[in-house]
Amino acid sequence: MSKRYAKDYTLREMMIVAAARELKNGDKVLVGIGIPQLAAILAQRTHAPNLNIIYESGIFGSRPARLPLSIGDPTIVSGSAGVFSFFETFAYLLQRGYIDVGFIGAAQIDKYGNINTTVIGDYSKPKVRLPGSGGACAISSFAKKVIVITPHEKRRFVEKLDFLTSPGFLKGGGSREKIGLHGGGPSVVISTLGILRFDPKTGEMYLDSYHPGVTIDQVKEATSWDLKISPNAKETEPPTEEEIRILREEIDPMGIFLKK
Amino acid sequence: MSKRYAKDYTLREMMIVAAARELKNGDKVLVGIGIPQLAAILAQRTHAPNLNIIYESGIFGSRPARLPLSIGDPTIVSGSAGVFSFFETFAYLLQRGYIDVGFIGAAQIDKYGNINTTVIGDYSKPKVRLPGSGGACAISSFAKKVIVITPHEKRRFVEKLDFLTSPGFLKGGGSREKIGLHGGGPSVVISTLGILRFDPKTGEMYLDSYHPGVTIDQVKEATSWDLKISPNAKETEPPTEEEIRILREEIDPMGIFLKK
Amino acid sequence: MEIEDKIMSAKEAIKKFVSDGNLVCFGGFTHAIPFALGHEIIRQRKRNLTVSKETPDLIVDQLIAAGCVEKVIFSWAGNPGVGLLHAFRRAVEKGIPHPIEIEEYTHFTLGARYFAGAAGIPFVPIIPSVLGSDLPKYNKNLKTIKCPFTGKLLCAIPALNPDVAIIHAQRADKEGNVQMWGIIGSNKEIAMASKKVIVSVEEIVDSEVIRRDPNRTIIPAFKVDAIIEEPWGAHPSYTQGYYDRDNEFYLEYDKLTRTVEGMEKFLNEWVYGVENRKEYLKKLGVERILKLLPKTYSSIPVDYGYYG
Amino acid sequence: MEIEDKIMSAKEAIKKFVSDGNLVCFGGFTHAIPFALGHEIIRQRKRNLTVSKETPDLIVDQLIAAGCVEKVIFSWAGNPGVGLLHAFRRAVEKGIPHPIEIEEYTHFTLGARYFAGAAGIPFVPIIPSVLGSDLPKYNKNLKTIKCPFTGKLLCAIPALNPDVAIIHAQRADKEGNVQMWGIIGSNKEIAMASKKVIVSVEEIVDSEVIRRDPNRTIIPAFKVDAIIEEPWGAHPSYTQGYYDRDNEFYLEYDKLTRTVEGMEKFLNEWVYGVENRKEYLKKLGVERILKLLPKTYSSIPVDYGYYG
Repeated sequence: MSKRYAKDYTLREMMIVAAARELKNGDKVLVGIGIPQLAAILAQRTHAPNLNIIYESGIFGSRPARLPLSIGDPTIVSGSAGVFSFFETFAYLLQRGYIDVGFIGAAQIDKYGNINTTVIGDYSKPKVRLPGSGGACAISSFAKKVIVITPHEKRRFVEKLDFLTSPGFLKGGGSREKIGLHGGGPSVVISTLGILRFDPKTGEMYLDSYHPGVTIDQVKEATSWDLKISPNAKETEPPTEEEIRILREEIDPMGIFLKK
Repeated sequence: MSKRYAKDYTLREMMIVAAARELKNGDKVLVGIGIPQLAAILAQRTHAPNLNIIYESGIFGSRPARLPLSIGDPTIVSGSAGVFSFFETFAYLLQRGYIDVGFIGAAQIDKYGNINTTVIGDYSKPKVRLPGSGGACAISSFAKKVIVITPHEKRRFVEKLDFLTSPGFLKGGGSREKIGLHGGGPSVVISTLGILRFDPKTGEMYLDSYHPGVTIDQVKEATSWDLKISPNAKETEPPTEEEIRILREEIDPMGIFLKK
Repeated sequence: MEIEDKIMSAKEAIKKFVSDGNLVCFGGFTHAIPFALGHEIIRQRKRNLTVSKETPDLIVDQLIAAGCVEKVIFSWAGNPGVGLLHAFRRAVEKGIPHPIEIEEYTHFTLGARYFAGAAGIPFVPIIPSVLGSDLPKYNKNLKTIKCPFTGKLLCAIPALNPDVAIIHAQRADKEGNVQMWGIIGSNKEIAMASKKVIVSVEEIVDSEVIRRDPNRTIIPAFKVDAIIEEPWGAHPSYTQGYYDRDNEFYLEYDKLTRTVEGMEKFLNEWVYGVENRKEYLKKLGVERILKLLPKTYSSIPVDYGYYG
Repeated sequence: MEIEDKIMSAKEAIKKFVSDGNLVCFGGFTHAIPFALGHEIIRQRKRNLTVSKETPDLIVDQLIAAGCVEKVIFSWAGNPGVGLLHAFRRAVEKGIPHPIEIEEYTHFTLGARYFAGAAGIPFVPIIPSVLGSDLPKYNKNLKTIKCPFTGKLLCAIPALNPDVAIIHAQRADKEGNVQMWGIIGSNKEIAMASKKVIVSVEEIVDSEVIRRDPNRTIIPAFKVDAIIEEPWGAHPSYTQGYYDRDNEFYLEYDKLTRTVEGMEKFLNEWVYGVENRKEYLKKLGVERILKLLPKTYSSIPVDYGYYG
């Protein structure tokens, strides 16, 4: 059966589908609300039926009766397989190395995949004070693989972060390993323009694919530094009709997140 | 109402009653099986109705339906107020400093209340291999007050321990505080011959009272070092009729521990 | 000594156990945030508090707006699932109503402070997650240490031992044994770490209910100083099995409190304008309350056995 | 990938996951000691094992007598409520059946090793309780460290990460989510610390039973490699709510195993002489089994709420 690609889909749906495809069956995935959660559920309903979804609030094996509105939504608890305490979640799951994939967002990201979600401007006299790390720093440090979801804008893809909240490859070239972080670091950035990955040697980000309708030049223009482009850079594989159907009809029929 | 002392009682009962009198209402007491448990229950039923009995296995607020045979007896769980894990019991209760009184036994004890329950003879080639510390070392280190229950024999009350399992006042003169133990150390030794306490300055043990029918000389003879005697040393206050009645009729009617 | 009476009103408990200048630690993680107790702190106009909470949520935002707070210890200061905390931002960015000090952590490192506090150790080492970040530049409590076994660099996190822990849970008995289910967060650790512990519960239940299921107890009676029976004490957050999160409330709050005036209006209406939680609930109204009630989904009893 | 089938017999599980020379950690603290799994290790004549258990109890005593053990990691080696462990003593005092190495801790320090192993940190510091004792002379894993905040002396305890954890509990679903009540001991920590996890349970229950009470889960399915439905798998210790501790058995064992011959007799009768736990129970007999059954004393259901 050849794949039938969807013709009608949103950028948000493209990003969800791309994220879902990064997840492998059996993975233990720490998800947040929004795109990560939708991607994980989509993966479960397509190629990864035994994906383990774990919420930062310590819940594993959730079977939510509705689409959860926060990582602490009561619907993720009722009918779940178990609950860890806050400290256990970070120590016994993340630090111990049991999380295969973690998702994080970014207010700013640099070429080594380091991320700022703390502050725009000076830390002591901020222009915009953002929420801060929450679980992101631990996820970036300890998950075997980190997926970054972010809008692609010049003010976000910056030469220098205003504040480093969550470590990517730090200054590249093994500087991450040097401080002793056992997690694999950022594996992929799914932006509103394309999919970016990291050179395993230098730790530097490169464009792997651009979303349908986007040009390489557009991506370069939306990035503050001179972004490397893979010699094999191609168009991102679009969502299939089936993926879009599952998303719209099964996962988010009310359009709570899809229409955001 | 004047106290009516019992005429017919065993040495074991004398020791239980003496231990019970060391417990104050509201104390959180970590008990083991045997004399400590009987003493704690007796205290609850006489002068300390709100004594908190805690078992080393993590159980608090027990209301055992029968006399427990071990610190892990299922009867201490059913109907109790709560259960801590093993690590929580030692970290969140003992190390955190919430235990007011702990009980320990002794195969050997020295004049500073240091205790051996590990080995008789050389550690590497033991004559008799005993169980070891278990919870005793943590109890001795962290409980605000430690009550030692032991037979009084020359081979037990020794000049030098074969092995120091649980710290008393170490070498005396503040050497216990020096290593940073916040527990109060041994408060009293209830032996088969008398009640011994510790000089608050030197940390050395002295005889405070001798059980009815025992002489000071007997106690001195059963102690390897030159035991100090309180100038006010007197006969131990015997059990009252009521205490003996509660012990025999209410607490251990089958004589499981009383007749041992 | 009689069993001391730990059952009291929120008003009595806050009056008795929270003093100006205290380090007050709030429990709850999205679930069971102690709003009723927090509002009482605002009404009693406590001042110069240091407030600790991984996710300050709307309650700490309100405490800041009301001028109760000198310093916030936190790890994620957002409106969960909604956006930012406007009073927190105004205080940090513009010093409104007055400048506040912040002491910032990651979830893991603040959780580690609570853990070390509960365990009675002065610090706990962690794999140096946070050392790759810029946080240690601004937070001197994130130190480095060498592992005496592996020689590896670790991050050392000091214990936190608050003056008062403020917690909401499903139920307790009158002795003060507290039981909870659903997301537990750091409630056990902050209770064990703190000097005083105030707990509001949906229900005070018969001792027998607690004692038929001791493994559900998260805080032993001896660590609890005040028990407040405060149904819906966690609204607009939720109590698992009792009511749902009032998401509309969170969204309305977000809109309303973008201005100082809106924030004032909120406080006057929902905090100063009501005497206690009962009046708050009257104001909330029957319709809204009914909408938040979940259907039943109960656990199946387990047998502990009678060993007599 | 299909859901891998984790349900197997004790024989299969031990064959598949326990190898000669492994570091095997036994769960259970007086409660829920995994005797059935331990006996299977003896029957399969595993050799050169390092066995870790706070209280070795009769099961490690038997493993030693059967010649499976090279080294014991422990903190209290007695027959609980009865006396001493004779095979353990013979091995340590006289090298019978062969000399064994011992690595000795206090309860707290061994529990701390499990905790650090579960938490994924190389060590955990504790207030220097054990530094006042003679243990550090013989156990080089008890090191000292200075607190980077207070400057105070602390004791550093290294993590323990066993090859295999052997655990008994009340129930699990077929995915491997394990639930337990009563005394939990270190079961959660050793499961999270170990590379492989084998769990025997009184009952494999429907997933719905587990999921109606997620807070009772102590080990998540992803950490469990084998689930064995083994009713009475903890006899002569007990499983809360299922059967009582067989105190007579502990007393008889104490008498019988004072001699090497008695110990041989015991092993031949109760371990080698039976094929599996079912046969062991037949040998135990109906009368003894009935005597150990407790009356019912059940928890009251709690409501998690249906949030649809």
